[in-house]
Formats: sequence, C-alpha cells, structure tokens
Amino acid sequence: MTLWLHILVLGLLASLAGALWRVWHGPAQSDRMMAAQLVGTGGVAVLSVLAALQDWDLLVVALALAVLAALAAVGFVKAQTPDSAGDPEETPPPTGGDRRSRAVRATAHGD
Amino acid sequence: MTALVIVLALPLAGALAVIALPVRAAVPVALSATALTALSALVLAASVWQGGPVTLMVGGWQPPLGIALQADGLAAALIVMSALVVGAVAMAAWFEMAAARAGPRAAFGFWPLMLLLWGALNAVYVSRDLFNLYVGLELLSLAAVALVAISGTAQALVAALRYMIFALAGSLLYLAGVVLVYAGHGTLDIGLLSARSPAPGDALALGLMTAGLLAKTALFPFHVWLPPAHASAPAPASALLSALVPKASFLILIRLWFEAMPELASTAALLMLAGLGAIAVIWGGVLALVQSRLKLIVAYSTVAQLGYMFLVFPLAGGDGSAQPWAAGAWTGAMFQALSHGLAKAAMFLVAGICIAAVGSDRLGDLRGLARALPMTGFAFALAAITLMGLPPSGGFTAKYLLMTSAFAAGQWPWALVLAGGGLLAAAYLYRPLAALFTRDARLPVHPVARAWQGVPLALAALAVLLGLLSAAPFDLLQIGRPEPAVEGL
Amino acid sequence: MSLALDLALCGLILCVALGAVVGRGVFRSVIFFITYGLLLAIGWARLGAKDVALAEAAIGAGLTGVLLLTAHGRLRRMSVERAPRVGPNPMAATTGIAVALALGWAWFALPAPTAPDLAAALPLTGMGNPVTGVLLHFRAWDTLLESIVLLAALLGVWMLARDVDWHAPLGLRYHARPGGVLASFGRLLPPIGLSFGSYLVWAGADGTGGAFQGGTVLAAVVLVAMMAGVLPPPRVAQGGLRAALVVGPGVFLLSGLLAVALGMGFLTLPPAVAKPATLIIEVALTVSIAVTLAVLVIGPPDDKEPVR
Amino acid sequence: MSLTVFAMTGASLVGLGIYGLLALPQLLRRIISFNLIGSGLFLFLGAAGARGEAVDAVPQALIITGIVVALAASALAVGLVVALARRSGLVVLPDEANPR
Amino acid sequence: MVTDLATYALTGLGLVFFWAGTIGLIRFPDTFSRLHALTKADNLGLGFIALGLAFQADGWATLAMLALIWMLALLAAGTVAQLVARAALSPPEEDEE
Repeated sequence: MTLWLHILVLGLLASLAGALWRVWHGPAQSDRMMAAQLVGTGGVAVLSVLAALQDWDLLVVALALAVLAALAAVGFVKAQTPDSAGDPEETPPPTGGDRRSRAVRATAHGD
Repeated sequence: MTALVIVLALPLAGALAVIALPVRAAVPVALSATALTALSALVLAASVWQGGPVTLMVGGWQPPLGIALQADGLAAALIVMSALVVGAVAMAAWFEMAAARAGPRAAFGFWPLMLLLWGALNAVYVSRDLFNLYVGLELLSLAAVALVAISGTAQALVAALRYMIFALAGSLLYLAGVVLVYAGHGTLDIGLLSARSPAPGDALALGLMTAGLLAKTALFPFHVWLPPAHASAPAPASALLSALVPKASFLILIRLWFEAMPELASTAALLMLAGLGAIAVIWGGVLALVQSRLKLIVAYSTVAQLGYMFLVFPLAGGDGSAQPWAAGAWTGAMFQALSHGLAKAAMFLVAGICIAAVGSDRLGDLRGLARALPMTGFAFALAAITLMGLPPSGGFTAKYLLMTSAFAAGQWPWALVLAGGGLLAAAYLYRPLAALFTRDARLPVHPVARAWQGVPLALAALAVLLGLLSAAPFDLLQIGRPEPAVEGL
Repeated sequence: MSLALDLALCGLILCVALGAVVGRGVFRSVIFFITYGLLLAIGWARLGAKDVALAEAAIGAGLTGVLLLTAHGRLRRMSVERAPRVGPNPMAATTGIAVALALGWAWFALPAPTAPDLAAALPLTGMGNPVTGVLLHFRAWDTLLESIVLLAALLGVWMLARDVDWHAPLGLRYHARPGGVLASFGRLLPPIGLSFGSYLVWAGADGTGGAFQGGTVLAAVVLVAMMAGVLPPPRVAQGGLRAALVVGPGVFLLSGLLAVALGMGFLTLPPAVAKPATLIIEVALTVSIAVTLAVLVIGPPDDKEPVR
Repeated sequence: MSLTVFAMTGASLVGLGIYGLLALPQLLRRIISFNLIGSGLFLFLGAAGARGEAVDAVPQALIITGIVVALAASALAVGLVVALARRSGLVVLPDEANPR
Repeated sequence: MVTDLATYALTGLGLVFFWAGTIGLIRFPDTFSRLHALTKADNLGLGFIALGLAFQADGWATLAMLALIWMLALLAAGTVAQLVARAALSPPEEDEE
C-alpha cells in the first residue's frame, strides 16, 4: 500500500506539472487562473494521500487548502471587473456570448 | 526589573490604547504613556548604575529555550537617550499638529506609530536573542516606513518604498545569518553563542548578518535610501528616524562583533567596516554641502555622522580589544551615538519649526529667521556645535576619545577622517547657520509658541551637557561591557 | 521511493519559483507565486511540519496571493507607465548563485544537530503541541511582538489612504449580483470556515493548529465574505473594529504585566493556570489576527478608483 | 537524504529570489522575490531542524512567526506600490541608480 | 484485503481523472472548453481519491474530514468555474507585460 500511495503522489505531481505548463503558456489570464485552480485541487489530493501515507493529521492542512481554494480566484474575478470591486455576473454577457464574438473582441483590443 | 518591564511594555500598551480609544483620547494617552515610560527609563538607568546589568528571563524560561533580555550600561544609556528624544518629539508633534491642523489620518496614525517605534527600539536595545532581534527590527522598520509615508506625497511614497526595499533586504540578509546560527548551534542567545564551539558556517553567518545590518544602518554604500526618507517624513518623525532608528541596527552589530562572535573579527573585516564608515563621513559631508533644503542637509549629515561610529571596529574590536585604548575608542563611539541622537533630533525639530514659521525649509527662505525666533536659531547653533565636534559638547568628547585612541593605536588615518569630517560638518552647517542668522529677513514669519521652541533647545543643550558632564555617562557605558578596561579618559 | 517523491516535489517547487522570477508578465509571475505557496505547503507536510504547512497554505497560497492579484488588477488600471522589459542580468545572476552556493556549502559543513530539550519543560506549559508551547510560552515575547508587527503594518497601510477617503469604509466598494454565484458562495463559506478556524484554535493546544493558523483561516473567510458583498467592510472609526484589532496583543500584554504585579516574571504563566490562561490568550489573539489580516489585505479606505 | 534535497531547494530559492530582487524593476515582482528569499530561508531552517532524531519544534515556531511577519511586510509594501501608482502612475522606482 | 483493493481501484481511477483533466487543459484549443474539461475532471478525480483513501481511514473523524474536503473542493471549483468563465467573457483580456 505504501508503495502505491507513493506512486499515486508522483502521478498527481505529474498532473500538476501539466497544469503548470498551462500557467506558463496562458495565453489568456483566465487560462492561467484556472490552471492554478487545478493545482489547488491537485494539492488537496496530494495532501490527502500524504495524510494516508504519513499522518492523518495532515488532513487538517488539506481541509485548510480546500476552504481557501476559491480565495485567489475570487480576488482574480474582482480584479477583472471595471471598478476592481464588482462581480462578473453583474454585467450581462455580450450578446451571443459565444466564443466567436469573444475572439472578435480579443482581436479588436489587440494584445 | 519592573522598570525594565515598564520600559518595554508601556509604549506598546500605549499604542494599543491609542488605537482602541476614541480619537480625542489619543493625545492625552500618548503623552502620559510617554511621560511614564521616560520616567521608568531613568529609574532603569539608575538601577543599572547602582546594581549592574538588569537581566530578565521572559516567562521565566532560561535560554536556549527562552528569551533573555538584559539592560547593560550601553542599553540603559540608549534607552535614556531615546526616552529624551521621544519625549521631545512628542511635545513638538503636539505643538505642530495643533498649529498645522493635521488631517484626521495623520492625527490618528502618528501617535501609535511613534509609540510602536519606541517599543521596538527598547525591545532591540535589551534583547539577547538573535531571532527576537529580527522581530524587533521588523517592527521598527514597518513603523518607520509608515512614518515616512504619512505625508502621502508622491515623493514621500517613493522614499518610503525605497526605504522599505532596503529594510526588507537587510532583514532577510540578517535572517539568513540567524538561520545559519541556529542550524549550527541550536541556540540564538548571544550569551550562549559567545561560549559556543566554533562551527564552519559561523563566518558566513556573521557576514550575512553584518551586511543586512549595514543596509539598515545606512552605511555607505547602502545610504541612498536614507536622505530622501528622512527628509520626506514630517519633522517630528524625521527626528525619530534619524536620531534613533539607525542606532538599533548599529547596536546589534556591536553585540555581534564584540559579544557573540568576537573571535571571528579579522583585521581585514574590521578595517573594511571602518573604511566604509570613513567614506560615509566624507561622502555624506560632501553631499550635505550641496543640498539646498535644511532637512536634506540634516539628513545627509546623518549619513556622515553614522560613519564615525564604525571607527570603533578596528580600534576596539578583534585583537585591539585587549589594548589599553580599546575602552576609549569603544566609549567614544557610543558617545557619538548618544550625542548625535540628541543633536540630530534637535535639528529636525528646528526644521519643523522653520516649516511652521515660513512654510518652507529652503535655505533661501530661512534667511534671517533667527531674528524672529532667537531660541530656535540658538538651538540649531548648539546642535551644530555637537555635530562639528567642538568643545565642550558630547560630540567633542566622542571625537576626542576616538582620536586619542587612533593615535594610541598607531592608526592615524582615522584621525585624519575625524578631522576632515569635523571640517566638512563645519562647512555644511555654516550655510544654514549663516542663513538663519543673517540680518535681512525674506519672508513674513508666523509666530511659534515659545514652549515649542524650547523643545529643540532643551535637546541641543542636553547634547552639549553630555560633553560637560561626561564622567557619569562614561561610567554608565562601562557597566556590563564585555572587556571593561580600567583605563579612563 | 520516498526520495523520488521529494525530488519531484522540490523540482516542481523550483520550477514554479523560476516561472515567477523569469516569466514575462506580472500576472504570470503572481499566478506562479500562488502555486508556489501551494507546493511549499505540501513540502512542509513532507517535512512533518504540520503547523507550518497550515500557516503556509493559509498565508502563502491564500492571503498573499489574493493581495498580489488584487494589487495587480488595480495597477494595470492605474499605471500610465509600463515596467521596462529587462533582459538577463549577469550581475544579479552571479550574486544569486553565489549566495545559493554559500548556503549549500554551509549545509554540508553544518555540525551535528543540537536542539534545546523541550521534553522536560513542555509539561509545565500544559501544551501537548510543542509548537504551540514554543510560541505561547518559551518564546512568548516573540509572539507578542509579532502580533504587534501586524498592527504596525496595518497602521502603515491605513496611512496610505487619502484624507478625503478617511471616513469611508475600508477597501474598495465591493458589490456582487444579489443571489448570484459569488454572493451565494460568500454566504455558504463563512459558517464552514468559522467552525473550522475555531476548531484549529481549540485543537492547537495538543494537536495541529493554534492561534495564528486558525486566525489566518478565519481571515481568509472574512475576506471572502467582504469581497462577496455579504459582510460590509468596517470604517476606521468603528469602535468594534479597533477593539478587535487590539484585544489579542492587549490581553497577551496585560497577562504578562499581571504576572509582574503578582510577583512573577514578565509573561510568566504558572503551571497551575497555564492551560486555561493560554486558551484565553489564544482566543483573543485569534480574533485580532483574523481581523487584522483581513483588513490588511482589504487595504486602506478607498472610495473609488481614479480614472486616468 | 530527503532533508538535503529540501535544504538545497531552500538555498536555490534564496538565490532565485536574490536574482529577481536585483534584476526585476517592477515593484510587485520585487515583493514576490522577497517572499521567495524568505521562504527559501525557512525551508533551509526547517530541514536543519528536522535532522535530529526528534523533530525540533523551535524552528517550526520561528518559521510560523517569520511567515506572519513576511505577510505583514508584504502587505505594507503592496499598499505602498498601489498608492504610488495611483498618485504618479509609476510601477517602478524612478531614477534607480542615483536618487536626486 | 478487500479494502486495499478498493483503495487501489478507486484512487487509481481518481488519478486517471486528474490526468484526463490535465490533458484536456493542455490539449483543448480554447479557454472555455479547457475550463469545462478541468472542473469536471479534477473534481471527480478528487472525489475518487478521497473515496479510495476512506477505506484506509482510522476512524469516523477521518471519514468525515475526507467527505468535508471533497464537498468544499466541489463548492469552490463550481463557484470558481462559473465566475472565471463570466470574467473571461466580459472584459478585454489583454495579456499584459
């Protein structure tokens, strides 16, 4: 069992490395933020496995990470709103809020 | 021991009370906390004078488990000097805020920050634990940066940020050394470290801690942050920053090089420290010469005056510590710390009065001010005497002691630095003095209360008195010195 | 196998740190820093330092991250000037490598470990968790000063407000769509977070947790509630806020002075009352830490963003 | 052996942080670099404290204190950066080498 | 042991879901499909891993903790996915310097 849990952690770390690849490449800020969110969930998983491996007390740390998992992302979406203090759901989505219109907008704004 | 606890706890308790209570209670609470703490500082110094160093094991736990605090002669002298300066600053700030109708923000923030700064200073003066010193230094730096930023101008924010970056870098370098010390010895207590068995990482640890503390003491070439920071703060805050804050990190350097790890003090390292000090004396003086604002002249003068203190390292450290001149050199440097503190605080408070009187501290605008405000002009002149090192001031005693030791040790270049620095000080202080005491007044002068003017005058007079009555402080400084030499003046 | 795990973890930690330093763009750097905090918390768990892992998870990955993200969002809107693009800096690289090598050398040169013996003294404190024993007893003076450091930083942040904003609520004017996802989340999280944070404080005496760990979790929850518009941010002048800020260091300091008045040493807690007294101090500290950290991240009162 | 890995990681983090501090002018990135240096030092200390038979609790307490202090300093620094940008639009310190 | 077998199977399945999420995150062409792949996959992944570990748990408290962790992660991920998707829709997304 110990060996398997080690392998499991290594596998999860590999999955996190993939998420970090997306953090590096972006291209949009939301991509980076979501990838960081995956690292957070993966971190909770790694800590849970480590708890089974080393000491169940570590679940407290995993729980703390889970409680705080959304904190950074909430800060991110706040910072994206026009006054840095709003809620992305307050503004109606652009008409036909599909990918294509967004792509058009993105080109219009340039990079 | 109770006096020591009060000196440590009351400024902090006062700050907490000022934050918690309604704004109208701030000034009375802050002033009474200041008065009571200053009183206990005197009581503490008296008990050190009579009974030797006062030691306190916090929580009753002995090192290496607990944290030891000790007020020796040097710590007691610095505590008393700080109490005098903070007392004066509190009075001056009270007058200045009443006169200038400070905004609600500054009126709320200044008092707790002043008290926190003071509490941090006292904590650093007496702490014997390297990590506790780190926490104390951080408290000191954060309070100091906040005081620089309090005026809110873009210039002040830039100065505060630059200060912050240097202070943080210094803290981290110091922390790196502390980490190595703990990893090597399992203790952080200065007393236990002096009896440790040497480990290979010790020299690296001492080097890192020293580099960090030099950045915080603004020794050349780490001085660039100091003048804009000290000149941007409100005058009473500048007085605290310039007179007191660099002394804390300097004291830790003394503790490290003279008490914790004296055997690591190689001649080359000691000479380098003093060499940087010598460059600071000259370069700070030259830069002070070309400034056109009073606060900047006074701030650059701090760079120069702090440099003198570093001459103590080759004269009294390492192999020199056993020599007969070591006591003189060591005491001279400490006299420099004390007299510079009093005189520099007086000068910044004078600058504050000038700004209140004519609305500016440009030398051109200060012309003839001493005719309208003779007490202020006189205070500046007295403080200048100390900074130039003219007899009978405390600055003279300091430089005299350092100079005789330099000759006795055969290290005459330091004597040249002392002489050159004195001449430079005379030159850069001549310009504001000439402006203040000239006959033709340029600008109309707002009246300034006599009591307010008396505050810097009292400080400057104390700086001179330190030289006239140098025997008592000399003896106090010897109490608890690592190697008290019998030789006197 | 265990070594392979640590190698992989440390490799990832170094990679994200590298990404934070050399990656182009401030946003990328901030996001890498957030993942860095997460991975570092896992590293502390591997080292068996559970309390440190908790603190790092809450502070490194949580509070510092949101602090930097918020600041970045605002800077992007406010600054006219862009940071100049910089190429590799050989001087800086040499310095960094030299210091890293020196530290690495020191590790191999370190003498055998010598740790102070806690086992004999710990029972006198009534604490089962040695970390709490060190924080609240042996090094109580550090901990007291540390709680005051937070207060000094908060005063400093408040001094950055504009005078016109001074009487406004702290931080920006947060709002959210009523009944929206953000507002619901802001309502759902606090009860869970509050009970978990309180549990950490209570458990800290004997197990993993403590005032600082619990306080940071509570701070994060308060922060979410404020940003979701559920909890209106307080004003500086509010007595309740200021009382909450000082109650922790205040109770700690007064207990230390009380001991002096009773003829014991400063900050001494006699074994007979050590455990209940520590609990009282910890609860007070937790309240102060939670409130101080939350309003520290929220920032000074700020009525509206300037339009540039 | 694992401890050595963590200690070396800590040392490298300090080096990386120093590089960032010296090479990157943008102020938020400097704050990040400061945090890297600090956490690298703590990792080194934590590894050193875990060398004995029983894990030493003192370094852990020191590290928790250090993490909180670092957060306080970061918060003030970030506040200063935002205030400076709002007042003058700057995100780097002007005239790096030679102030006035 | 049956419990050990359950742990192997369930945690293994969890790992597969994590990998699927990561591969989706790397391979999918645009922000929204990546977001989609990610939230579904990693929460199922965490769920299966927590469930698998539950068979090793040493008591009810541990089981409760594992369940709580998974529920909190679900709550956070759902909220975040929705908010970030909306944030990605509305403002100009410049990738700054």
